[in-house]
Amino acid sequence: MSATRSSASAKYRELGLTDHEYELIVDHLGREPNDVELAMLSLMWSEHCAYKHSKRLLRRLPTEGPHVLMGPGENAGAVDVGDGLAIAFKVESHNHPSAVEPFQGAATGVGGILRDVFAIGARPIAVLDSLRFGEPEASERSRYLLSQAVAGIGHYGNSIGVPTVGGEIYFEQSYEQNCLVNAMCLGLAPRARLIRAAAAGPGNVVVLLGALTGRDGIGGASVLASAELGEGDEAKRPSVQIGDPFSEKKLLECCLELLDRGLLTSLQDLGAAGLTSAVSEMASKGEVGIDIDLCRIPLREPGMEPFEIMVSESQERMLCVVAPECVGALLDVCERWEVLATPIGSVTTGDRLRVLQRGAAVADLPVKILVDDCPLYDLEPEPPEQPLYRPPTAVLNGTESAERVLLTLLRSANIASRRPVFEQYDPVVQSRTVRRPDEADAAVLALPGGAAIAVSIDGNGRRVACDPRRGAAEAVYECAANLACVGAEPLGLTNCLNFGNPEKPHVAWQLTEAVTGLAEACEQLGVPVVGGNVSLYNEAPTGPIFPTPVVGIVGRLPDAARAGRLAFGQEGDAIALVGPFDPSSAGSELAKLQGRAAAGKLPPIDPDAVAQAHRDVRDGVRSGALRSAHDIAEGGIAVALAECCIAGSIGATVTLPDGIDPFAEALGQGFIVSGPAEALAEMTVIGRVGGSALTIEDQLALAVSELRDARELGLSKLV
Amino acid sequence: MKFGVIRFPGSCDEVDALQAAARVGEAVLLWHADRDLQDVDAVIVPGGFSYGDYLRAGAIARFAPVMDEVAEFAREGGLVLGICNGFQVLCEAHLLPGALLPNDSLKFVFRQVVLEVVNADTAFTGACQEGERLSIPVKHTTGRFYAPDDELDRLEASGQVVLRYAPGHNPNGSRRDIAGVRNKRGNVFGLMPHPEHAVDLLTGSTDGLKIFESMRAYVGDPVLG
Amino acid sequence: MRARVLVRPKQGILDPQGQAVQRALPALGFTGVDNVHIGRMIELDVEDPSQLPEMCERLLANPLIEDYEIVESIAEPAHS
Amino acid sequence: MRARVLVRPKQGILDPQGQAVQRALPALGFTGVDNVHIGRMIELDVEDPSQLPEMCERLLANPLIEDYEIVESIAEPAHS
Ligand SMILES: Nc1ncnc2c1ncn2[C@@H]1O[C@H](COP(=O)(O)OP(=O)(O)O)[C@@H](O)[C@H]1O
Ligand SMILES: [Mg+2]
Repeated sequence: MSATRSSASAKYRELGLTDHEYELIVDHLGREPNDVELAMLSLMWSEHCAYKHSKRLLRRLPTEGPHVLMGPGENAGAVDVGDGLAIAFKVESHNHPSAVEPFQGAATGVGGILRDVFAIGARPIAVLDSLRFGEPEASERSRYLLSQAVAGIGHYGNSIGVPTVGGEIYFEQSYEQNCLVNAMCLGLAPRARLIRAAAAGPGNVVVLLGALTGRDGIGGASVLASAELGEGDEAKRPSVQIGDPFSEKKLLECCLELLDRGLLTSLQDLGAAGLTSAVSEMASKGEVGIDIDLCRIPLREPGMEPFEIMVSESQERMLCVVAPECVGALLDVCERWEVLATPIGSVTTGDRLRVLQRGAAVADLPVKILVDDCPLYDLEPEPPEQPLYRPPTAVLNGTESAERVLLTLLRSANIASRRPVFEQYDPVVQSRTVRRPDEADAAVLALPGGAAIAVSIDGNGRRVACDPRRGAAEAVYECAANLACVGAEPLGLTNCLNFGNPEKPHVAWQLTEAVTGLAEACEQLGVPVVGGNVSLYNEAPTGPIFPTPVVGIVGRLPDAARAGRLAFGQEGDAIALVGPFDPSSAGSELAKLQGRAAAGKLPPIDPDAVAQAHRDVRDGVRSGALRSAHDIAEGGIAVALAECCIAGSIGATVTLPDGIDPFAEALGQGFIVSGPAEALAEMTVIGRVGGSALTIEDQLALAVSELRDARELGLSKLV
Repeated sequence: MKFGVIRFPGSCDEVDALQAAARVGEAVLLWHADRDLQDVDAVIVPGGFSYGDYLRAGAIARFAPVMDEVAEFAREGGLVLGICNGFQVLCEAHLLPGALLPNDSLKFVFRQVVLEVVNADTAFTGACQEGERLSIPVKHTTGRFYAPDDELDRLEASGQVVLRYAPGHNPNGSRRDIAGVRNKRGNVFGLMPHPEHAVDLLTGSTDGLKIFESMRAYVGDPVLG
Repeated sequence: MRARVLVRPKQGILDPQGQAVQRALPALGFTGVDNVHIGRMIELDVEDPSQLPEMCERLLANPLIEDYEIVESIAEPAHS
Repeated sequence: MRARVLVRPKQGILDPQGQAVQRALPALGFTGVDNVHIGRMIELDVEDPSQLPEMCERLLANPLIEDYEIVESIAEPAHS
């Protein structure tokens, strides 16, 4: 390495670039990058933006489908839901910011995913959240993270008028040091309003919309600050991003009006890597160049350096491309919505991203080097010899009665009622919500014209830790099963891959196996992947998090009025068990409560039989033959039955088929349904609805009120 | 019957209110910066987080230009309904008595609550029976109704307490379980629960529709109430 | 001139925020704390301080539920 | 002793509340107001004031995003 290069080495290494990557940059550029360029490149070549360790793997996921309008590569995916309407959706992680400042981290996570959705022209109509924390009883920190993250999600979603309609929470030791905060958003748009991020038309104007640019989330790049930060330089330190849902609400309404008036050529949110990422993505997709004039960018703080402006992650900002003749009309709309709009540059012929300051270029890079040239790495997977995760503390010793076990399961943090959480979210704003949390396995949102969409988000890390391939597949099947329970057919899937350090062979193995499992399950159910997100390096000195692929599926049902419920509804109804349900204790909640480590193969899955069961339940709900449908998940058949009883405030008496352990698990493969006896004639009837107690013959009998008390108690003290 | 629903920056439930009102009459949106009430027969100040609820819920919105017209409209006896954030705005504007404080739980709460109609002889509850129970959702962080005791006595004595949370349903620590109050004259009414979110069985209950029907009946026949 | 306005809940009005803090302190090992109340602080540069009382009455505080206190000419703007 | 803690958003950290109030004021006829920031005020009786700094760090303020200022021995409890 040349002398100059080694002098630069300190910097680029601190910025996370390897020597090899820096060599590549210098070779492509034919010179050393200056500091502004280095800041931009280091972020664009980060795992977060470049998917260095996951991109190749992601190619295994099926992305084609009859309903797909937009697939991976856009800010959000989109599927056709008929009547000229599209549903856009995506899930994204905000794990690290939430670990630093849970309230603001979770809030800005919601703000970010909302922007991804309205960036393609869809009005956000629903949010779901997927959360992971350490054991809440054991850890005060976990309780703090939980209550703050939940408050932050509610704060942003409630304030901006988008209902939070669902989600999931698990507590496991492995998340103690690395909590997960994933947020999913759905948007509704007339197909004609969908817009892509590709910039076009040399001479067109690039306009920055929304908040002032401050030193928010500058993170690692701050090592480039020209002056050493000393006392009193507080302001120069990278700062925590604060969510401002009020500003985003105005920005959202403004952008949708701009699109309705046909004023925009393209639109892009500002997320990770701020302007740098937004501008280079737009230029790259449109195969054009862009000039940015730094001096025009409205700043929140004095004395910001060029690199700070280019990588600032200040929230509530969007970037759009507008034809010159439309700029006047655009500024009028923005003024009406009190949204700051500033022309900051223009689309150019050629292929360069140039950042100008008083005429001089402070950065001048080929767009390609920012977006395409980052090297992709192959993983070196190796299954671990010995278990990666230490066993949890036992709270049951295996000698307890089935009654005691069921009550303990219902009270346990992973199974107890989520009411203390979802009561902090507004699930009804926008007047579309047909099924709220706890009413059904999936949220149901009415579409104009009588049909509806359903959505669920799922992913059980402990089961993936046991068996990454089947565990990931189970996440897809469970999510689809939740849709079947309301009568919905899956249209498209999004996912967020939360894993440890992919450079470690056993994490690489978890990741590879899990993506393979996801791909297989998607193929088998015929559900295309339309988007997602990857969050790696969720790892502490004590080890990686449970491998946690989180899956969100959007489906459609023809008649909103027939959306399914999980509650037993009618004295005397028959109860049937549907599906190839062959559970085992591996990775089950009971195994956890008994102190058993996350290990052991999960039961094999019979794809055709499972798909058939999903169809049967879906059809039964759609036809109205079934009065209730609920998939069997954590806690096995006993917990599923208890949940149906509690929701309906009515008892049931059942006899389990031979050999089925009431607490054994297999996710997404079995259902508890109820309805008039004649409607269930073809099914495996296992009992009847009625009375005020749940009785499982030869196992247990408990009053529904006692079951409810246990389930309600669980989280109430912890949130 | 023509309803006007105000849209402030940060309003969230204005379209819901518009659609609910449209079930019983004509309904239009009124822009916060306009001074034109478009000859509506009733004004709805909707729910949401006007101006982000920054400083104090409703404190900034009350100064929007349109609110001068609403105050004038109210002085002339026009019907004004404030829902949730709208209730907060009307209190801040002194068009309604009392104030709304942070929930005693200090948390946002969404809940389908049961309300009791305390006074069915009003422009807003004429379609209900006294003592009737309504199932309507609440969703707010700042819904604890407060007024000094002597004021509360006066409000109760003069029939200005229109709705109460049924026993065990008070979600926010409101004094004397008060969920909705009207002004002395009876033409301005505010409540924390969201009647516009209880107008269709598909998405919940239809009990909230009675509020809008009452208003239409009243405007159709002002002798009532 | 930089001024500061302090707004606190009126005496006798339940202050759950103050109570929550008071309840939390012992758990953290802080004893001998009592009578905790939480209010709002507004700091601003104002050309004509004589406007402050009216600003408080009309916007910054709600006199029905809050008392306010105006502290004129405090040090340096905390923010540039 | 009655003490007061003033908590304000750290310099450089976005203060949406302050922004919103500042934008609202001119409309109300209050001009010449600038640089508005909104924070919290905590008032409390404390036996051992030397505990205050740690109290602020751990509970009363969020040091990541807020600065605090301790004003010891203020007048009379504002509340009985
Ligand atoms: N696990 C995944 N499965 C499918 N697509 C993915 C996945 N992770 C990321 N993608 C796609 O890669 C693109 C870049 O992701 P991301 O950087 O999160 O987008 P943005 O910057 O708009 O948030 C997006 O189109 C996203 O949908
Ligand atoms: Mg994006």
